[in-house]
Amino acid sequence: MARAAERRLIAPDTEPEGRPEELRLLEALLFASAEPLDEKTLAHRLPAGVDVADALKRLQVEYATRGVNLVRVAGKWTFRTASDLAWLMTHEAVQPRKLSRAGIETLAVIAYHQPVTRMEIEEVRGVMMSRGTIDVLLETGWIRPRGRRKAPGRPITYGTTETFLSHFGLESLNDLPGLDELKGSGLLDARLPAGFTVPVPSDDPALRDDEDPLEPGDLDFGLAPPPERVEKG
Amino acid sequence: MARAAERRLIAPDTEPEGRPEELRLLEALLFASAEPLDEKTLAHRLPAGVDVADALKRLQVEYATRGVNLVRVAGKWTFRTASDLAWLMTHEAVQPRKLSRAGIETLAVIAYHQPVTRMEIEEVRGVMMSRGTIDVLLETGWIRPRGRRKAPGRPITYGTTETFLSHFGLESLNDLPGLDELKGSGLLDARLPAGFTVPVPSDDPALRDDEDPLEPGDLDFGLAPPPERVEKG
Amino acid sequence: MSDNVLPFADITGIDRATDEPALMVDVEGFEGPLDLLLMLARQQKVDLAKISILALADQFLAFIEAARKLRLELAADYLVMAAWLAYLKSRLLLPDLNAPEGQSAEDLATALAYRLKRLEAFREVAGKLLALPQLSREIFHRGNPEAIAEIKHPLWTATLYDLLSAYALQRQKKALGNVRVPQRTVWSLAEARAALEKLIGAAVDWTCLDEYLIAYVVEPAHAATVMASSFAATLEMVREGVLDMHQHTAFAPIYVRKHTDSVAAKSKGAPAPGAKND
Repeated sequence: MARAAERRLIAPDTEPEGRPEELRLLEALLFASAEPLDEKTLAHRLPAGVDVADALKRLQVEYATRGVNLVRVAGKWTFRTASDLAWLMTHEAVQPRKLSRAGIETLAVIAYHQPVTRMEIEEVRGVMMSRGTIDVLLETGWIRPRGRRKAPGRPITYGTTETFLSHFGLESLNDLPGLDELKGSGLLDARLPAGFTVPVPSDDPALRDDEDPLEPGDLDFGLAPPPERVEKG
Repeated sequence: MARAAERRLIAPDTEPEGRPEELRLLEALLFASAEPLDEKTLAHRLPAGVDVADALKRLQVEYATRGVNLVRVAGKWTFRTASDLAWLMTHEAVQPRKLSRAGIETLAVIAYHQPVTRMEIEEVRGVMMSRGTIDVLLETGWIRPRGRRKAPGRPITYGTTETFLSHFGLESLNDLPGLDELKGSGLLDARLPAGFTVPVPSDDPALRDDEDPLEPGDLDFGLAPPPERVEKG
Repeated sequence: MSDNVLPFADITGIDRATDEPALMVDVEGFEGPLDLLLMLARQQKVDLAKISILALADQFLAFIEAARKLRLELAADYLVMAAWLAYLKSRLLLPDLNAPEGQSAEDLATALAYRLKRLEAFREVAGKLLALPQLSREIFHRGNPEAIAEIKHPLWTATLYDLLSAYALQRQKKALGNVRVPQRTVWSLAEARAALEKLIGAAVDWTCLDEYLIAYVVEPAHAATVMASSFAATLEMVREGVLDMHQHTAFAPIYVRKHTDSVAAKSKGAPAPGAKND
């Protein structure tokens, strides 16, 4: 004990060979253990005669400036990443995600029918829209609320963005195939009833006659009320 | 980097404050992960301009005499308890699955002879092999089917995995014990007499000229490797 | 072939081709004929390179003969090896000048010696491999790894084809769906009930049910469903004693009112609970 203390006074790190074996043992035990260990357990595992408390303190000092520190949690000892390196312990990853079928269908309707309200989308699709669908599309950055329809309830109108064009490799919305092209490519059945039309879409940012500008609060949809919920008003 | 090298020359351990930050970062990352990390991953997580290979070598030297060593397995870096401390770690030790003699020998033939087919293994061992032997080895995650030999019957070729290297603490197949003697004696050559080229085992995921890729159904046998255990090949 | 004597062979590790008959002879723990040959060769106590293949063949054949005398069934590969060794022996002993082209008897003997050497070499490295410090047996990784928090940034993907086919499919489905059953607006019992409760709460006197309902019938098309649901809800409420109801004759308007004890006491016998009587 006295010897160890003395050694510490001289130079803790200059003589790695002179480093007491118990520090190696503690290091290994604490490193491999699945949970923090208390001094009693450590003492039990170490050769008799080792002053565990003293050795732990020395080890703690040794590791104090390192990227990993020896810390005491609820009376037990464990190695932990230095707290100033928390930033290093996060990993930001881009995760490709495929849009759901409802998402892609809604997006398609918005693209062709814009500016379009939620109710109009539902009418074209023939199904009610789940709350999250518009949220996800807003998150993609491919659609944006562009105004409010001058109609009862003043519903929000949606349109596509420039990001939309660049993601789908379109120079402009005019590049979206029309009725004849859709038929020609086989995407649309040739036996469609007369009077079936595909709108000529436009993402002209200028509001239409039946649109009002958005109000200040309309764009605050961070975590806040999803726009389509507002729409019900 | 020149500065860091210089610093190293002076005194690696006397100035803990002067210890380059990258060593702290590496320490933290490698300590935190139970899995070995490759240099590319580490470089990606560290500030630009850090010479990762050099820093790793310094860290390895620093930890060489400690209870926890920085080792390289399967070309990746990880901290592991010093091998001389096995006596201390009995509490952590898990009883590994006991391989049968057939299993051990088959593993050795696969390791030293890979890529190798079942028939070739049987040839070396002079005995027919039960399906169970391969299954047990697949279950350990140490071997994987890697392709099909371009030969009549298109037999599956087997090789070892990264898990194998990691489990036995090998940096690469070149570190297999006794490999040089085996090579030198010409016993790795299936043909007689020892050929001009000395065949060496290879776990390079790239298929050899005489290997075809596995087909989808090939991995569907019984106990066989869960897909995530099969390394990309 | 030798499973019952291998101390560490578990069931799945037993080396036996599945089409072989179950075990026949205790070949004393040998892993096949080559293993047996190797042991016999070892007994010659010479370098495997200098082994007398002839002597080895004799030993092996003697072993097989002994087993046969004991009427022990031998695994097929032992018998195949025995046959091969007998052939090799005859060729070694009686060099046939008219032997077929190809390998000489010496070549075959060398090949066998090579195989024995190779088997022995693999045995050796297998031992060395298993003697290496193994993870979680002698050396250990971090027992309590710290998770690296993954912050995922979704990158949405979809192709133009997805988009166009989704659009075309939807429009087409609607346009071609000539037998489209329009979605019916159906009042749930709970809805009707909630509406009624709200209204009845205000009316203590007898009121015509139709009057209540008409307020909810936005479109004439919905009248039937609203009527049905509300009537069912009314019956339910009467059963619970919340409501009283009353109808003079069949098809006459149905009157309801809030049920109170005082009212019930006064107008005893007027509308029987839960029935369209009177």
